[in-house]
Parts: sequence; C-alpha cells; structure tokens
Amino acid sequence: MGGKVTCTLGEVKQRADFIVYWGGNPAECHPRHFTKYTIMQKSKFLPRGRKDRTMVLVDIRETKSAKAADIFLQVKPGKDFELITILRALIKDQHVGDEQIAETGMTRAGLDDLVHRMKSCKFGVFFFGMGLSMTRGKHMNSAALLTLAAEMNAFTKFVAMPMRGHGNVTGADVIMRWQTGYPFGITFNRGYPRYNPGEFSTVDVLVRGDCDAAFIIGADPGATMPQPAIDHLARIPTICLDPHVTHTSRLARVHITTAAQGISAPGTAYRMDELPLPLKPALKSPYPSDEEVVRRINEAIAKKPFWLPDGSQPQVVTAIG
Amino acid sequence: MLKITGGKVYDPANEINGQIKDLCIDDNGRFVESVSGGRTIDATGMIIFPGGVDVHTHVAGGAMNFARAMTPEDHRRTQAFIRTQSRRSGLGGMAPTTFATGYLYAGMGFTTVNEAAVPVLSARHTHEELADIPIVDKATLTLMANNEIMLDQMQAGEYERAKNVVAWYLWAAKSYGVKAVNPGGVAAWKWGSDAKQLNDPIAGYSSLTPGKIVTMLATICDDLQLPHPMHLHCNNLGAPGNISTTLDTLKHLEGHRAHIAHSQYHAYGGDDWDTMCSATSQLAEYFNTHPNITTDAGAVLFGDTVTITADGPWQHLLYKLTGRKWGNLDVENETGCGIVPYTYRPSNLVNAVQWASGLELMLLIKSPWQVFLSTDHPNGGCFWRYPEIIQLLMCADFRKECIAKLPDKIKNRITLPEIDREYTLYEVATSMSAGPARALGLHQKGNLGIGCDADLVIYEEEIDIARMFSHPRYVIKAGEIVIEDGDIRETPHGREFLVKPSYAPETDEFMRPLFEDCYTMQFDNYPVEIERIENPDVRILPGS
Amino acid sequence: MTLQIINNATCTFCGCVCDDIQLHHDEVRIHEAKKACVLGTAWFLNHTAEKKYPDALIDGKEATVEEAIQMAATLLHEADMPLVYGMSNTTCEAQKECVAMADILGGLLDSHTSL
Amino acid sequence: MPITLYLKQAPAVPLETEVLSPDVISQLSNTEIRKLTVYHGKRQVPLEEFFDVDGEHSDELIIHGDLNKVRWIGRAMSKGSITVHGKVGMHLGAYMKGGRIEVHGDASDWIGAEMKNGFIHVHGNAGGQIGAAYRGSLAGMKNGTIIVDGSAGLEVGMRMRRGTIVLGGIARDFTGLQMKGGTIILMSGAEIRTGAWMNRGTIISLKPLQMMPTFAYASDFNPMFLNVYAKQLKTYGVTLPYAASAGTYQRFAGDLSVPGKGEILVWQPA
Repeated sequence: MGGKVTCTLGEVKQRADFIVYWGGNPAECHPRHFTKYTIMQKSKFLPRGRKDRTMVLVDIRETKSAKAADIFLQVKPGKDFELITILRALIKDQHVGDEQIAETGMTRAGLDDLVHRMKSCKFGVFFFGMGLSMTRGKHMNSAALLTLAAEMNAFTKFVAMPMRGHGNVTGADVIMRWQTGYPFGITFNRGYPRYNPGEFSTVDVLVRGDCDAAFIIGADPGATMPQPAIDHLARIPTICLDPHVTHTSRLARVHITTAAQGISAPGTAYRMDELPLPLKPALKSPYPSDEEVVRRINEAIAKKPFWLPDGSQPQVVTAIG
Repeated sequence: MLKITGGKVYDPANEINGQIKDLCIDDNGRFVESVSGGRTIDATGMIIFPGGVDVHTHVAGGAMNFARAMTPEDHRRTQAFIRTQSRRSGLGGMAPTTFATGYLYAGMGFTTVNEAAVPVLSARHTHEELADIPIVDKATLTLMANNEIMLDQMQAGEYERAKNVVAWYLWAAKSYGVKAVNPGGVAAWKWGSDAKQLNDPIAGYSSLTPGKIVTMLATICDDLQLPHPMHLHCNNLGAPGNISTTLDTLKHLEGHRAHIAHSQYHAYGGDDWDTMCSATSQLAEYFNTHPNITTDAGAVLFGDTVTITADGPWQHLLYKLTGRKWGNLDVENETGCGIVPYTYRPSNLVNAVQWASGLELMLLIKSPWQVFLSTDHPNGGCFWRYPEIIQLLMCADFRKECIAKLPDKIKNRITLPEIDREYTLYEVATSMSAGPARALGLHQKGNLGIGCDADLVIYEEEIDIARMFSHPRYVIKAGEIVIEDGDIRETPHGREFLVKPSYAPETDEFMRPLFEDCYTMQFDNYPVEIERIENPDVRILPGS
Repeated sequence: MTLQIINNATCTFCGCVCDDIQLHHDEVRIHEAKKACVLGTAWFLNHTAEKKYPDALIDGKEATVEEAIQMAATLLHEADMPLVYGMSNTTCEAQKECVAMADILGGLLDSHTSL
Repeated sequence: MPITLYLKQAPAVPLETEVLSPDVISQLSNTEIRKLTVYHGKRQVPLEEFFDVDGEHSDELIIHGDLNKVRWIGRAMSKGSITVHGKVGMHLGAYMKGGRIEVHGDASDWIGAEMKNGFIHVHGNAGGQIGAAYRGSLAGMKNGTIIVDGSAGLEVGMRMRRGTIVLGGIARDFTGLQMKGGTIILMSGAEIRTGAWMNRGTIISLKPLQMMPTFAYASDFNPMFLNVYAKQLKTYGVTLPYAASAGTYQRFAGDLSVPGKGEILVWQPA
C-alpha cells in the first residue's frame, strides 16, 4: 500500500547526499531552498557540501533549476506517473521494455544510472512540485512518488516531501487534521466532519454549484479558478477577507480588509515540513487581523439560533465495513 | 462548590479502601474539609475513584497528526461527536481528533494525560494541539535519547554539559520530563540501521553505547530533580527474545529512579517469531525486587489500531510484515517516528502472546503502585478501551474465557492461564490513578485528600465491569461536573504541567553554534514561548 | 531617519517559511529585508502600514468592519451549505477560527490543497 | 404495488437521502415515508418537502426527476429494487449488500462504492470511482455487478476485490487502479493508465488500450473462463466475444511495479 515517508528539512540539510527535485523549479519558486536546506549546505556528515551531494532535476522543460542540477532528466509532458511507475518496477529488478522507457522521454542507460544512484546513496530525498501534483493524474502522481520513496527504504534511507507553495497552506492542512481528522475537502453538514475530495473540494463544489454561500480568506479564487467556479461565486453571497481588494473581493457581497500575516499581523505559520514558526510583524496595520475578524464573525454567528434544532441529532453516515 | 455524599471511596493515596466518605470541593476546584451551600450529589451506593491518570499516551503532535492523515477509513467508521451550540465536533477512533480526545478521556473518568513523546522541534505544534484537547490536564515528555547534540556531549564524556543541554531543551520545549526511546537506535535508523545491543557502540559514534546513554540520562533526570524520572522505551522493542535486552537495560539503571514504558513490548522470550513466548515472569520478578522502578503495561487488545512510535526501525519492520500503509517522519537532530496501521488478531500467535503478556505483567507485578494501566495508546489498542482491560484484570473467569479462544499452540508460551489473581477496586484505583500520579510526581492528582485537585469519577456499581468503567455516572474535573449520565456537560480548558530546570547560563551560547550547524530554523525562534501554553502550571526546579 | 530592526522575522511568501530575515522599517514601510530572496523581498517591501483600501465593502459600497461582520454572519448563517475556503495566506490562529466557523455553521471546509 | 416518488422541487444544494432504500422504507406507511428525514445541505427536512410519495409497504422504489444533486440513494440496501427515471447523484448504491438498482439516465461519481453485493445498471453515463474504495480504504467493491451502458469517469473499480464492472462507453484514466481482484469489462476501451498498480484481477477490453509501460505482453489466447463469463453477461444484454474464429485476446500481465499478478486482455478481432 505504500505510505508517506518524510522528514524535516534539517535532516535533508544534514544527511541527504542524493536530492531529486521532480516537477518543481526551486530556483525561481523557492529561491532559498538550495542554499538553506539542500544542496549548498555543509554538515558534519557531508562536510564538502555541494561536492558531497548529487542533485537530479526531473521536469518537462529545462528550467533555471536545471543549471543547479548534476543530472537533468526531461520527462515527456504527462508521463510522470508512467516514469515513476517504471522506476518502482526497476528498483525491484522487474523488466521494462526499451520502447516503454522511451515513451517517457528516458533511456534505459539513464534510468539504470538513476536507479543505481538511488540505491547506492546513503540518504535520498524526492521533493515534488506542482509540475507533478497539478498535472494529469494529480494526487496519484504525488502518491506514486511517495510510494517509490517508501519502497526505496528496502535498499537505503529515502524520503519524499511536497514543495508546498502559498505561504501557510501547510498550517491549514495540519490544523484541519488535528481538529477534524482530515486535511481538506471536508463537510460538517451532519454536525461532524466527513471527508471526500472530489465531492467536498472547492473547485468541484463551485463548478457543480453545490454551495449557497462562500467565505473566502487568504486566497483569490476569483483570479485563479475555472470560469464556471468563478461564476458560481458571483451568483451566491460571497464574503472575502484579504489585505487587498482582490478579484474575489470585486465579485463578493462583503469584503473586509485585514492586516497581512507576518507583515502586520502576528501569529504562526507552518513550513512545508510541518514545523511551526512564529511570525514577527514589523508594521502596525490600520486593519484588524484575519484572526480577529473571523472570531468576531463566529461570535456573531454564535448569537443566532443554532442550526441544529434542539434535541435533534443528525444521522451519522458511517462506513460499512 | 460541590458536596458528594454517601459514596464508597477508593483513594489509595490516603489508604481509603471503600469506606463511605463525604467529599467537599471549594470554588477553586480543590478538596476541602467542608463547604456550605452549592450542589450536593448523593452518591449512596456508588463508587468513587480519583480521576484517571494516563502515564503514557500519544494524543498530540506531529506523529499523531500524521496518523490522523493516514487513517481516513477509520474516521469514517468511528464514533462521531456531533457539534452542539457550545461544543466542537470531533471523531474518535484509533487516532481521535483533539476535541474528541478530551471527550473520550473524560468520558471514561480520566482527567490527566501525559503525552509521552514530543520532539522539541514539534513542541510548539504539540502544545497547540494540547490546547485543543479539552477537559483533561496535560503534561508532555521530551524525546532526548537520540538528540545528537546531547549524544555528542556524552560521547565526549562531558556529563555536566550533557545535563545542561537536557535542561535547556526541557525548558525550550516547555516540557515536564525526559523520554528516552530506543537510545541510540533512532539516531542509527537515520542511516537505515538500529541499536539492539546495549554495549555495542551506536552507528556514527566511537564508544557511546545505548547502555551508557541509559545510565547517563537517568542520572541527569535524578540530578535535575525532575518530578518524573527518566521515562524509558527500551531498545529492541517488540523482538522475540528481547527480555535479555530489557533486563540488561534495567541493570544499567541500578540505583536510579526510572519509569519503563509499555513493558509488554519488552518482555518476550524465544529466538524468532516462531518460538516467541512470554518472558513476563522474569521481568515481573525484577520489578518485585526493585521498587525504584515503575512501569506501564502497554497492554494489547485485539482489533484494529494504528501504531505510532519514535522507534522508526521497528515501524519499518512492521510495515514489511504487514504490507500495509507506512508513514515515517524523521526530525532533524532529535528523533523520528513511524506510523503503521495494524490489526491484532487472536488467531495470530505473536499477537496472542502480546495480549497475554500485557495482562501477565499487570498481574505478576505485585504492587499496583509499580505497574499502571496503559495500552501505549494507540499502539497496543485505543485508550478508550481501558475498561476492557480492567475487566480482564478483575475477572479471572472472563480471562479464562478469552484464553480459551486463543490458538492451541499458545500453551507453554504464556503463563496467564496459571494466574488466578483478580484486581480489587482498590488496586484498579491505584493502577489507573494514584500510582501513575505518584510516578509522575503530580501529588495533587490521583488523590482525594484535602488540598488536592478535585478530579474524581463516580461509578454506578455494576456486574459488567467493562460497562461500569466505560459509563461513569459523574466525572468531576477541578470541581466542575463535566460528565453526567453519559452526557458531556462542560468542556473546560485544562492546565499544562511543565518544569523549569536550571542550567548554566552559558548553555545558550554553547548551544547556538551547535544548533545552527544542524537545525534549519533560527536559534532564537526555537524555544516555545511560555505565552503559547494554555494555563501553564510551572514547577521551578531547584538549582544544581 | 534611523530605521527600526526586527531580527529573525519570518517570511510567509512561499512554503520555505524562512525565519532568518532581518527587517528594516520605519513603521510605515519595510525598506530592507536582509537575507530574503527576490520573492520574499518583494513580499515584504510591497506592503505598507498605510490605509490604501476601505475598511470594508458591502455590495461594493464602503462600510464599517462591524457592519461587514454582521452582514457576513447573517449571510453565512442563512445558507444551507456555506463554504469556508482558502486559508493559504493567513496565520494558524486565523485558520483555527476558520475551522471553528465551518464547524459552527455546519458547512464545507477546504483549503488550497484540494486544487 | 411499488412506492413511487416524484421530485417536486430541485434542491439548491446537495440533498442527502440515504433513507431512500428498501431496507428503510419497505415496512413504512405512506405518512411515515413522507416524514423521513433528508438533509438539504445542513438542514434536516422531511422527505415530502422535496418528493411526492405514492404508495407504501413495498421494497420496490421508483423515483422520478432530475436527481443529480440527490446523493446516497440505495446506500447499504440489501434487498428489493430502486428504479430511477432521470439523472442521479453521487454514492448511488454505495455499501450496497443486495437487491437491484436501475437508472434510466446518467449517474454521478462513487456508484456502488465499497458495495458488498447486488446489481446496479446505469443506462446512461456514469461518473468516476465506480465500485471504488473511498479514500484510505483498503478495498473497493467486494462483490456484485455494476453495468454502465455509457461512459465513465476516473478510477473505475479502484482497489476492487471481487465482482464485475461492465462499461459500454469509454472510461477515463486509472480504470482498475490498484485492483485486487474481480473483473472490469471495457466495451469501448479507456483513456490512459488502465490497470495501473493492479495486484490481481482481470480487465478485458474490446478496443485497443494504451498500456502502462509496466505491463508485459504474455500471450494470445482464448481463455475457457470467458465462455462461462460471456454466457452470464448475456443475461444482462452484454455480448462478450470469445470464439476463436472471431478473434483472440492479447494478454498483458502486470502491474510489474507492484509487482502484481493482474491481467489485461485486449480483444483482437480475426
């Protein structure tokens, strides 16, 4: 079944002698990743730093990050899942045909070399970006790489980590997990959390028109989502909190300007490896923080009649094993 | 103010064994001699225990939160706590959500829990989760035995420095004590290796052995005068024949206080999985002659659970054995953890031995002041199944029925069938409350005496022991009725216990360069701010 | 004019969340973000403490924060299936309030992760 | 006399109606049926707010209307039948244990998810995750039959353990993902990644497939079991060719990455 095998970034800094970036362009999207956490760092286990580490970049095009890589592997667009699945077979000494390998844009020699390096390193890591997780196959592409990393532990130490973008999206994930058990894609309409990505995930919900009001915070779906989703947001009462007046604000019934996190609002943010860090705002904002505004809205909601009629218990929809 | 009259009181800390006694609670949530006014609960015919204290559980932090993400299938089938006007929703099960954790613990009369494995680096996260666990009071233990900065000091023979480093970390983590997991083994796992022999140097070190770490860390805990001694998860967990490792470890603890975590997992004989058997009588014998050491059972219950431990190598083995999901999270410089969903089956001989071993330890160790109720939640089973264990301890006939369902081959591998001992209510109250509270050094807990925290549980006496312990009539936390007739009445915020040990002032500057070498966050951002702890109860330790 | 300095500040622009930034500011504007990358520098320097936007808008018209809060609560409370979404560019403290909001509303809750 | 329900008002948000199952309804009077609780988003409302109900005391349900926002019809049903005239929403027949569901129209995602047994026939198109495992579950459908005349979406039969899925139209990506057993029959083929990570089980396609690179061509053959299978499928109106005179099946084994012992059979007309 595989699973998820990961670590904090300091482990990579200290130990990783084999670093693969897959479908990501850290040089331009996470500029300090190389210098602060990965290839450029020296450590007691890798005293020569860059010289003691090998970096591989797998992507559909030669981005700026390729310059930093020892090996660049250009995978054909839409073939990441196939390539990772081939690697899963190759590490187990299963035969895969040359023609099949060629369809992914690779050569047998190239993959043999990659597998050899993967197996002979002391500590390997896959970092994967949106080039993997947002292309055809989506979460299955990420699952493929996570599984490959887990399976590599039969040979050596290997971990995998998503290169999360967007500031504190990791924090949302972590908090939802401890408060609801699930990382995203949740409904509380039966009075307790249920989870089903595809059913309760926002793009799907909006495109199908499944919600009749929306509260948007720390995101601008009005600028980034497919048009049918944006159309639905404009149709229903939408409330938007943002430090700026955004595309979403313009289609919303209510916009409230808030202080920017880490600039003028204090608090906590989670790093991509799920470490929480304190924020130290430099400026004082003329606007209230998100935390304050959402809390005040919650207090206002709490004063209204509770949605579950007194004494009623919604039916729980449990799985039937 | 609250007065509870007429109940049969089991208060082992004050040697009260079923006497009828009135209890009075003041507005500060403490027991007092008398009160005037306020509510009176007539507990005539009912049984009164001090609120349960879980000495060893995993309820919050990076590893537990990882387990939640890995087990959506369990969330779907488990108990759901429905939102009310005032109470947050939640999900129970193998890896309950924070709110549900509080409801479930309180629901079976537990009012204090000790989260037994916190890496300093995820301490900030853990405290945030603990703040979202309502009702119960909490403490955390910091994982130290694989911390490379500390290990380097030990390797260099710098005892004082090592001690300062430990003290520095405890305060940085806002923690209550020291947890040692598989000393040296997790550090070795980071190279895909393990540490199984106490006297062999660990991977990456020339002369430092697990045995030396055990002795030094126990000494440090004693010297820092921590209220709870070193809390040790021995090397070689879960492996057939590991009793020799465990006994060897105990030898390294001679003359020290220590708490051995989940000893069931460390009490096996045999040479391999085919010959594995219980070796609990040897271990129990050790405890019976060494009152300086306490332990918790780490009992196993049949059924589904998810195993979470800082013991990464063991988890990789378990993943290979089960072929199911596997999560692993290594934490820089400090530790790591592994997560594998697992089903204990009575038909599986190894599982059957584990099930019997946990109960044997609780029955063979004579003093309930030394062995405490635990499943190492969620590793051996979920904490909300403790009442099932109590039933097994109190009813020899029920135990025999359960043994009869095990495979025939179990004979000669376990000693449980020969044990007739039945726990009394007094012993149960000791093992689930007074004993663990004393071992934790929480003298205001597990104690119905004047001045102590008014945490107690009132049961309606029933023949069905498991039912009785899972359905208290009242649970009272700090004088507030939180559970009444099975309903959650109030969800107050609990306190968090932590210690402030003293360390040499130059420790900060000593730590800084070492820290910057191996960590990726700023030294100054690393310690958890005391303001983040909800209702901190800080014990300042005497200077050394 | 001398600038004030904040050490070990944390940048939340990308998932790296670097916490070693030194910010030089005059209370209105951050003038320098030492150690920050190009993206982080732009992030820090583009914000000001000036009031560039109205406090709140209801149906495109300026409103007070309190009015907007009451309006938001009413609209969300009336809905049969309200959605709480986003939470990328905000603090954990606000995120916790968002989960609480979905919980008390009986609504949908989702983050950018689902995209 | 079957019980007939007519959707009288389109729900604005999803309507969850797991009570629309013979197991719940068969013993109830008309009034009791009308009073059953359904969930319009978070609102608990009586069934009659959305449906007119004719009949009572029957384990045959006939439902009319555009039900594409109506979810969980036939959840965990073990007996009787449900016939839908119109579109139907998600989770139709999920966890089903027995009985029949027939849809004269299109169905949405997750139909027959984790079903144990029973029969579902969708005459129109269906969505994704047919007979699949929900997130995190180890196994999808454990037995039973699902027939979709039209096309289907992603991840059909994901982690299914036993049972049969027949798709008349084309399926999208990841058909038979991580399959553990059972049979998927693709009358019109599928897009990509068919059989990815499959462990055991059989996928039969009557149209050429783009194979995963980790499937190995094994042989051409006309397996005996297909005769038996074809006869059984005939009763559902599905024609599976098997005569050697008409052609052969190319057999591919995989997924090597697991490494699995599944097979994909691709029909090659003579």
